[in-house]
Amino acid sequence: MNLKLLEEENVLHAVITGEIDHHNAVVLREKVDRQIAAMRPAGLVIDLSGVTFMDSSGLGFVMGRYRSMAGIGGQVTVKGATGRVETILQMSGAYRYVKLLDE
Amino acid sequence: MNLKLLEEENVLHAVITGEIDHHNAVVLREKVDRQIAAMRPAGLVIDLSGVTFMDSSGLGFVMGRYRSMAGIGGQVTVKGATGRVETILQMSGAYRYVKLLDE
Amino acid sequence: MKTVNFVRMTLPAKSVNEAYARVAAAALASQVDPTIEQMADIKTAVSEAVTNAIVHAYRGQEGGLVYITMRLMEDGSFIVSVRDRGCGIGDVRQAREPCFTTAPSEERSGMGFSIMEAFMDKLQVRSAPGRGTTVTMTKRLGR
Amino acid sequence: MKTVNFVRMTLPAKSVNEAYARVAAAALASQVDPTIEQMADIKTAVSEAVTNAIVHAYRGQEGGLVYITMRLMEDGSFIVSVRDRGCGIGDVRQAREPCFTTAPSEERSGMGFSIMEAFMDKLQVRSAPGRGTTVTMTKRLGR
Ligand SMILES: Nc1ncnc2c1ncn2[C@@H]1O[C@H](COP(=O)(O)OP(=O)(O)O)[C@@H](O)[C@H]1O
Ligand SMILES: Nc1ncnc2c1ncn2[C@@H]1O[C@H](COP(=O)(O)OP(=O)(O)O)[C@@H](O)[C@H]1O
Repeated sequence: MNLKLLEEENVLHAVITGEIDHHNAVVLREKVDRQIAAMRPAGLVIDLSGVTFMDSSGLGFVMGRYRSMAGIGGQVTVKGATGRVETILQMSGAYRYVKLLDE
Repeated sequence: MNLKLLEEENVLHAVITGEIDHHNAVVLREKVDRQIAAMRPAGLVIDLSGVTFMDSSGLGFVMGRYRSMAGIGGQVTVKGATGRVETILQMSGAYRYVKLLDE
Repeated sequence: MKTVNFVRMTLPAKSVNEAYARVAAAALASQVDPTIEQMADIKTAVSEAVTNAIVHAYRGQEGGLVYITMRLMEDGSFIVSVRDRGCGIGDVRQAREPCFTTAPSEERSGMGFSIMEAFMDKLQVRSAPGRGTTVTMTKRLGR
Repeated sequence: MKTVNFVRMTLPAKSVNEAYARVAAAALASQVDPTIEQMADIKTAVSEAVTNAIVHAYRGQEGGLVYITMRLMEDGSFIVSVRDRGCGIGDVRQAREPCFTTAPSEERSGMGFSIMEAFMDKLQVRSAPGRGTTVTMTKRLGR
């Protein structure tokens, strides 16, 4: 798993590649929340296009960031989810809380 | 593991790709010996350039074909061995029996 | 039903072994030439079950062990069971409900069992409080 | 020396599991970021030991089991032991000599133990005729 954090205007982009499981999600959570606290962005975009594996821990990570951002009045957008990653987001109803960016 | 058998003039080329272990060597032996019996070539060239893994079962396969070919008065040449595959051939003394083709 | 091949393994309840268990399951399933989708389903379901043993059964305690048995059956199905000797589940029916979790603070979504159920053909959960849990899943492989 | 992580597994003595054992060993070793060469050494040595259990210990008989224990140690070394309950080895010293084999007709080269010794840092062979054999190998990992 690899995480790249990019700031663009007042939006934080978290570009994740590789596998997201509980082991990695703990690391992701810590790093992204630290950046949210420091930057207080208006929006967070989670880019999952390079994710090769994700289980419900990834879902927990996405919903957890929804809560982090809600705490500072910001929004979360997910983009690039395909295959099983997309299936998991759909079946959980996560899209009632986070926005899906279609490209 | 994949085996391609090519005839070129009176020489049989066995082009092996993937992994050679005991499980695969049994299959290789059977296929190559059948072709040797049918074609009775003057030479057998074993191309190992696409081999990603080989243990001593591969060595047994090479030496076994040396014996098959010796039985009909033919020679064996090995080409394309690199890394651990080459180390194994060198340390066994196989090159006292089979020729090494340098390219 | 005849077992064609199997692997039985024991590994510590450490989060780094979630990936290990996925690789181990995929490597056995690959012996019967499954589709990419079937492989993804198995990896996801095994990851959920092993994560539950680590997160819930032993609650991150050192020393817990996870026992995995995987079998390839004659009819091409893959059966995996993940067992722990952890705290167990009092109400299995409730635990299996979508979005039910006892660990929201650890960002668990409560979707683990739902995903196992959706991605595999069969899911069985046996548990005894204080004794541990065994999750057994079946997936039919082949094209 | 403290064990950082380990996997214990049991699998049938079938030749298709030679590749399985290599993947299983490589997956554990990869947790400490070894070099490509160290990975190749471990895969080769494990393949030799598991093949011996299948070919020699059980002589291709159905029902034999191979027991593999792999450990990652605190100092970065990888210890793997491959055990069988097969025929055992009467003269271990002779068996370890280069080119010694009892199965030339099966195209064994007699180089298995020599390769394990050359590719790993330590090789120990314990065997009792009629009871089985345990091969234990150590490899120091890291750059
Ligand atoms: N192996 C286990 N041992 C103890 N409790 C478990 C185990 N697996 C699941 N549970 C319980 O069932 C609940 C639901 O599990 P699951 O659907 O996988 O969601 P999550 O892991 O996100 O909580 C867990 O929150 C936990 O209380
Ligand atoms: N696990 C085992 N059980 C019984 N005999 C064994 C075992 N491993 C090795 N041997 C004996 O030791 C000999 C040498 O083994 P090895 O150096 O690996 O070469 P090879 O496998 O090519 O014969 C074998 O031919 C066999 O007689």
